[in-house]
Amino acid sequence: MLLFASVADRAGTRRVELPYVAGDTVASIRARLLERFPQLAAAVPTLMYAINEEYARESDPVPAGATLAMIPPVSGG
Amino acid sequence: MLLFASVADRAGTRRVELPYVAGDTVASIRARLLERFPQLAAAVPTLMYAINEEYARESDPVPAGATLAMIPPVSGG
Amino acid sequence: MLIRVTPDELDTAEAIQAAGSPAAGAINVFLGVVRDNNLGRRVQYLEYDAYPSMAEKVMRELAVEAKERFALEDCAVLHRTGRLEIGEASLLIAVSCGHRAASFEAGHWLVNEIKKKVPVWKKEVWEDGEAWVEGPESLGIQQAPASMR
Amino acid sequence: MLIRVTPDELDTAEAIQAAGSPAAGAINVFLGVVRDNNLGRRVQYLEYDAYPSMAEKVMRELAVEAKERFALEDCAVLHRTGRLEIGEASLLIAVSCGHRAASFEAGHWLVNEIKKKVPVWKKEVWEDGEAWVEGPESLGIQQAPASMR
Repeated sequence: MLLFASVADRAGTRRVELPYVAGDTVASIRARLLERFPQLAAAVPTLMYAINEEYARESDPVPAGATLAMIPPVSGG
Repeated sequence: MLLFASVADRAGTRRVELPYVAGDTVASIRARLLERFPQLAAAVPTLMYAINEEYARESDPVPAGATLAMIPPVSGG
Repeated sequence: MLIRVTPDELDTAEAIQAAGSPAAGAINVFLGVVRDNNLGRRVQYLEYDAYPSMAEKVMRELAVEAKERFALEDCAVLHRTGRLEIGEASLLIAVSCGHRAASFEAGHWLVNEIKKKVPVWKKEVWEDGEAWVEGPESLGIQQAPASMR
Repeated sequence: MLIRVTPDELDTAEAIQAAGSPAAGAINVFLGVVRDNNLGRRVQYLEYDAYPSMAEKVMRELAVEAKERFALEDCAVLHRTGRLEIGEASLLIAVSCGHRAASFEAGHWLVNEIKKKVPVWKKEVWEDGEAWVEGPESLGIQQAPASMR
């Protein structure tokens, strides 16, 4: 799983390896992430998600081998 | 007097020396120009004028030594 | 503020540099470039005539007005004269300001005003003739094909 | 079409070249540049983070949509990452089209969409602290002054 910007800073890492199992969704994997990094809980309400570089919903299934990314509110430009 | 673009082409020159006298206006000097270059008559309805690089009206007086310019519809950019 | 009428190629980097400012968050650059067609005719090249000293004066007045009206940090307005080939820039405007929306508005306003007020004229040259464009969108006064003159 | 997320300085001439076309009469270029202040605070420099592969994907999708929507001839969208000093360009957009009005509209639409959708983040660094900007105009999550960490 990829973390960026403020979320990466709070977690102290930009990359987390979490095994995905059949039936996992963005939300279920996020729950496991928060067990390891409870300090990310405050960021959850503003997060968006991407599966394989495509914006995704919390309820979307995450296929095995997919790249999941936590996307804080963007501020490019 | 300065001529540009289509007006200069029709007159065959970009610069005409015409003596200005006290009381001369843009219109009176233009009348003398047309005596020398009757082929410019067709352009008159679309012309604008400048006295010393400032847009001017037909009725404006032209001071001695001033530079008068005939300005066809502009098409820069 | 950089204002120039010149027969030389317009330098975008120079204009951006001139228009820049530490307080600027947005720079908008507009290039008017020579298109290979106009109103359905193939254009070979353009020839620009100008009243350079007055053109610079009017460009400066418009730049000053734009700076005031859109709270610009700075701006640059350059117009080229002489023969221009397809793809070359005839007009170059660069404006800088704090935020992006005003940079787009200022650039657009400046092009429109320049096209209305600055004493510059373009002649279109086609394969079979040429014409001065009179007014921003007209086909101009058609002249006889070059081959017949 | 040129799409790129890069730590290197953005090259305006390259973008204009890439966006150009013989049928283009107007090229609009937008530069987002690092401003020395934001919401009343002095900014020393910015640090941009990105999800580069996804950012390029989203930028390309937006460029394709802009090309269609505004009948662009071509366009270029580049975003820089890493540390950027005051006056340096973080975002560079160049669009070309037949006429000027659409070039301004397309450029403006693209900046707005990019700021909403492209996974890129800026951190503002001040004399006495720093913050990730979350969302386009927010002050971000304030962190303790650097001297206290």
